[in-house]
Amino acid sequence: MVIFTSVNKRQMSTILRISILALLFIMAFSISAFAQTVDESVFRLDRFTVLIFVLVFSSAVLLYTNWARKGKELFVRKIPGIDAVEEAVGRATEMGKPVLFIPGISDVEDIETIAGLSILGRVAKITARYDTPLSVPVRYPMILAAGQEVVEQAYIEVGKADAYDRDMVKYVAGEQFAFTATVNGWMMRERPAANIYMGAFFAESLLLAESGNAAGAIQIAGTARPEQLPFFIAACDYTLMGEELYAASSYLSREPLLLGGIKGQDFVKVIIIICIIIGVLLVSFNIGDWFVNIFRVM
Amino acid sequence: MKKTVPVVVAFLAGFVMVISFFFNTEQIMNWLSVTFGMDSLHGKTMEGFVLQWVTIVSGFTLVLGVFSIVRVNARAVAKKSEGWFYKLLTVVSVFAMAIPAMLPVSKDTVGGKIVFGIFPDSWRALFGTGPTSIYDWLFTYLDQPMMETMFAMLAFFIASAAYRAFRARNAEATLLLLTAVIVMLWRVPMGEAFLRLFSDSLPNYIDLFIMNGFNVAVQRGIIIGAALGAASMSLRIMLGIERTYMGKG
Amino acid sequence: MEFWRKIMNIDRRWVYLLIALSVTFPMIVVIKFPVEVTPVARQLYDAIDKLPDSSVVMLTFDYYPNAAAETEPMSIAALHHMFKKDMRVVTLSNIPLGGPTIAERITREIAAEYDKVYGVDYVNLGYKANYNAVMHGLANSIESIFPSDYTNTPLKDLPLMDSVKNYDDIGFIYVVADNATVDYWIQIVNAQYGVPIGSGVTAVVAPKMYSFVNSGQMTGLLGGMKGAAEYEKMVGEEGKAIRGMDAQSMAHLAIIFLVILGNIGFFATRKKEGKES
Amino acid sequence: MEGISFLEHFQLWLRAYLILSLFSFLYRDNRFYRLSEHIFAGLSAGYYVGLIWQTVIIQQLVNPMVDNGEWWLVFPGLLGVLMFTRLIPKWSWVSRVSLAFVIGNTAGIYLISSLHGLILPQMLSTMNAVNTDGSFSSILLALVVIIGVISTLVYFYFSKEHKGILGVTARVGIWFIMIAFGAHFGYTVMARVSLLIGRVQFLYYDWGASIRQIF
Repeated sequence: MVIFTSVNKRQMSTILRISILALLFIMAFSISAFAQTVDESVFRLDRFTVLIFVLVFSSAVLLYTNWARKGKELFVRKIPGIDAVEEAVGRATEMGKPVLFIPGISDVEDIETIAGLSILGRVAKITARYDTPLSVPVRYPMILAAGQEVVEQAYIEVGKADAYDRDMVKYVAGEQFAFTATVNGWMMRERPAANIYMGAFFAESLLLAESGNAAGAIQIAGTARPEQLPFFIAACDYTLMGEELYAASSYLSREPLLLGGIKGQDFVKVIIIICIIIGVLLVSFNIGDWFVNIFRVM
Repeated sequence: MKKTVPVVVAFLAGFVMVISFFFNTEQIMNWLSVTFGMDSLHGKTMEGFVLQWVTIVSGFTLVLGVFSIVRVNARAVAKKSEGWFYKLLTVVSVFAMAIPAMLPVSKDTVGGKIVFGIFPDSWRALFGTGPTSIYDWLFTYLDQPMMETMFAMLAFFIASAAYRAFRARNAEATLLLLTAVIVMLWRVPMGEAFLRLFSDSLPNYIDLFIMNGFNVAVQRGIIIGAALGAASMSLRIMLGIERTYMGKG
Repeated sequence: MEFWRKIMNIDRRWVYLLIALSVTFPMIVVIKFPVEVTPVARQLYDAIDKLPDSSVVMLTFDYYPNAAAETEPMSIAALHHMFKKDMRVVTLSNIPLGGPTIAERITREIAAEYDKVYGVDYVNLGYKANYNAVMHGLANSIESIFPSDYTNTPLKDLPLMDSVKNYDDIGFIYVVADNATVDYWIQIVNAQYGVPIGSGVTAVVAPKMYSFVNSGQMTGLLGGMKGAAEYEKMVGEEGKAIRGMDAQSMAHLAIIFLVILGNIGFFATRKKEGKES
Repeated sequence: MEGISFLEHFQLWLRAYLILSLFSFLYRDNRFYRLSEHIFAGLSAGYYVGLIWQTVIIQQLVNPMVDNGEWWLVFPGLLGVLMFTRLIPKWSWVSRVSLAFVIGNTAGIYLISSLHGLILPQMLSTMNAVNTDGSFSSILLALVVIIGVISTLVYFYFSKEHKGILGVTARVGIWFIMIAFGAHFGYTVMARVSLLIGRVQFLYYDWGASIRQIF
């Protein structure tokens, strides 16, 4: 069974049993419902392409993860922005100044925030190891809870549980610009040596990054929002763009198991590029309607 | 137990959303509403049902937020550390805004009976979050101007960032600064007139090739790449491979 | 060379000062650069202008106060245009904060200039949550979604609403927005109920909207403060947008000047350093 | 601006004070900024308490349970209460269940929405970009879009070093990215400057009227 590779056996069997039960339930239900209302299909046939795509994508990721688990070497090229994270924390340690980490300003319902929290876990391990002060202001209480959990675990794993203070992660303000005003003021007063912004950012991206620059910090940003990237690129020392944000936590962890995800993504990316080229060629010869329609799912 | 339960819960919470995408879940909900007498589920989708749960769970965490902001600031106030007075103001502001908003506006509820037993009935308009409430006034005349001002400050920062970053250090930086300057010119009447000196259709070409060509293409490339990253991250979370947030680093 | 080195590492506060001056100066000394009207803005103006007098137009205030600098002048210019033509105006908002209060303030101010009466010539419906339900619901019956107006007056007490029951009675929807609601107005109301829609949006949202104009789903578009200035020019009511255009031009010029200055400095000092080494 | 009432004067001056105190941060951090900043932070936290209380706890939890008898909402309520175990260190692991529920839910949504809502439609419109009207500029535009999308995607390819053809394509990709970012930066300047103009207009016209009337 390729799935659930990193989970231990007991967990695996629990998950398996539950998902099989769920599937059985749905199948049984589908059949019974189908018997009652023949005119309406329970499975949404119009979404068949998506199902195939999800399956292809999942198998690619899981296959590479499984290879990694079996000890196959997976090559991932150097990503300069991510390497800079460790340097930045090192610099803060030398200067004896704090590291500021902002996991975006979205709530947990935004996957970018979760990517930011994963990176926070790696960064917290480094600060724990070197006893560098860490400050993580957040805008949503749910991120407060998740952030505290992440940072505490990092400190415990490095064996520095005593050094953990739960006010490292703090809820500062509810509204976007109130949050920014507070963090900007803090930056000017405390002068952090390294500012790391990882997650979903909106108009405040440049407000934060310019103030951080004025405060003299080395700055690394990462977001998947194309509309904010130009501002981070202009004002920060390193910027992780789009996909690099999601790759960062796996890359920093250096766990082969997590790198499997990146390899799987790359595999699907090649398929996407090939499909685009085929589609473009077919359409330009006016014989591509059938092919293009496969991708029409809205 | 400590590790298995969260992994299983995360998987199920995600799996429900996947299932409800591929199936017409309204029928499942209708079946539930008939079988278990859960009348108000009739006609709802499963996504909507689960998302309501998520909203409710998130709503409770607000207590943690208030607890955190009060504790961090109260600590500083108790120690009389530098700037404690400002921190006290923060705590006062939280309650000044929150308490009137939470008071009931109607006398018919249990809470209403107690509150209007103490306060005169005419104060009703000040409570809650309506147009005449304290909450609304504080928002309109204190929060609002500050939000607008922080937003407007971007004009200064966009200028200083442009000044510092837009230097022709190499090919990439040169492309960045050239397009930025051209687009900036194109967006104002004076600049547009200037561009028309070169060619009357230059402004249209900028719109067509830069905004609809380069801009659209790159946005698309980044969106596709980032979506792949997001999907792969989601899969890792659902399968418990990525568990930073629940105690596995 | 020392001069250029200083220029390159100039304190950022001088940059701020330059921007502040370039924005305030044109307010005191009015220069008035000419504002050219773009075809998409003209299209919107013509669509309203061609409507018969006294027809009913729906004007939305789908924006937060944050963006009011760009969108409020659009709403004002639109109201001038409509009241001048004796049209009747129904306003509403899909935004809980800002939109409804701004609508209330502006419509009353401008209606007073044209001696228009609330309830007869214009009505402010206010805000209702869930744009999806609102946009579909209005097709059926306005009263089902908004039983009463913004100030809680029942619709049946407002004479204007006697003749305005649903989209069939509305000649044009003029959406002013700073966010995605424009998409929904087009996808739901234009696509499914066929009401013509034109819009005024912030500069950040505008590029995306061009495709709707091109495909004919949208009748006319105003983008940012410049779009607002164009509309003010066509209506002949000079407002904050036209007055702001000078400041806009000056600020852009100031930033371009800074970029050029920085690059001259960059090359001047680089040459020097190259020779030294 | 005839006859501004006392309350209106007060509101105008309050707004003007807040605007100027925040702008003063541009010169340097100072006690006026600090005062506004701390009030702002507290108010905005309180604002969300009021908002969540009314729209979530009352409207989505209490009312449906009391009025419609939706008893099953006890379960999310319970999951919410579990979050409070964070305040007791020994039991704080229990809150992971609620966290896992919310985070797992996000993951499920994004797995589908990324693949279905983003990738497939974006692929579709890229392929359809070649549907041109045959004019030179429209063919050129189609080329720009297709080369741009593919080279940007290649730039984000992590599995091989960027050398050879891959390296060249990735380099084209970064050029495209820089042009697009420059354009976006330049485009946004207008919106941001407009906002500043809005503030200055308020100070000059509205607050100015109040000043003229008083003095």
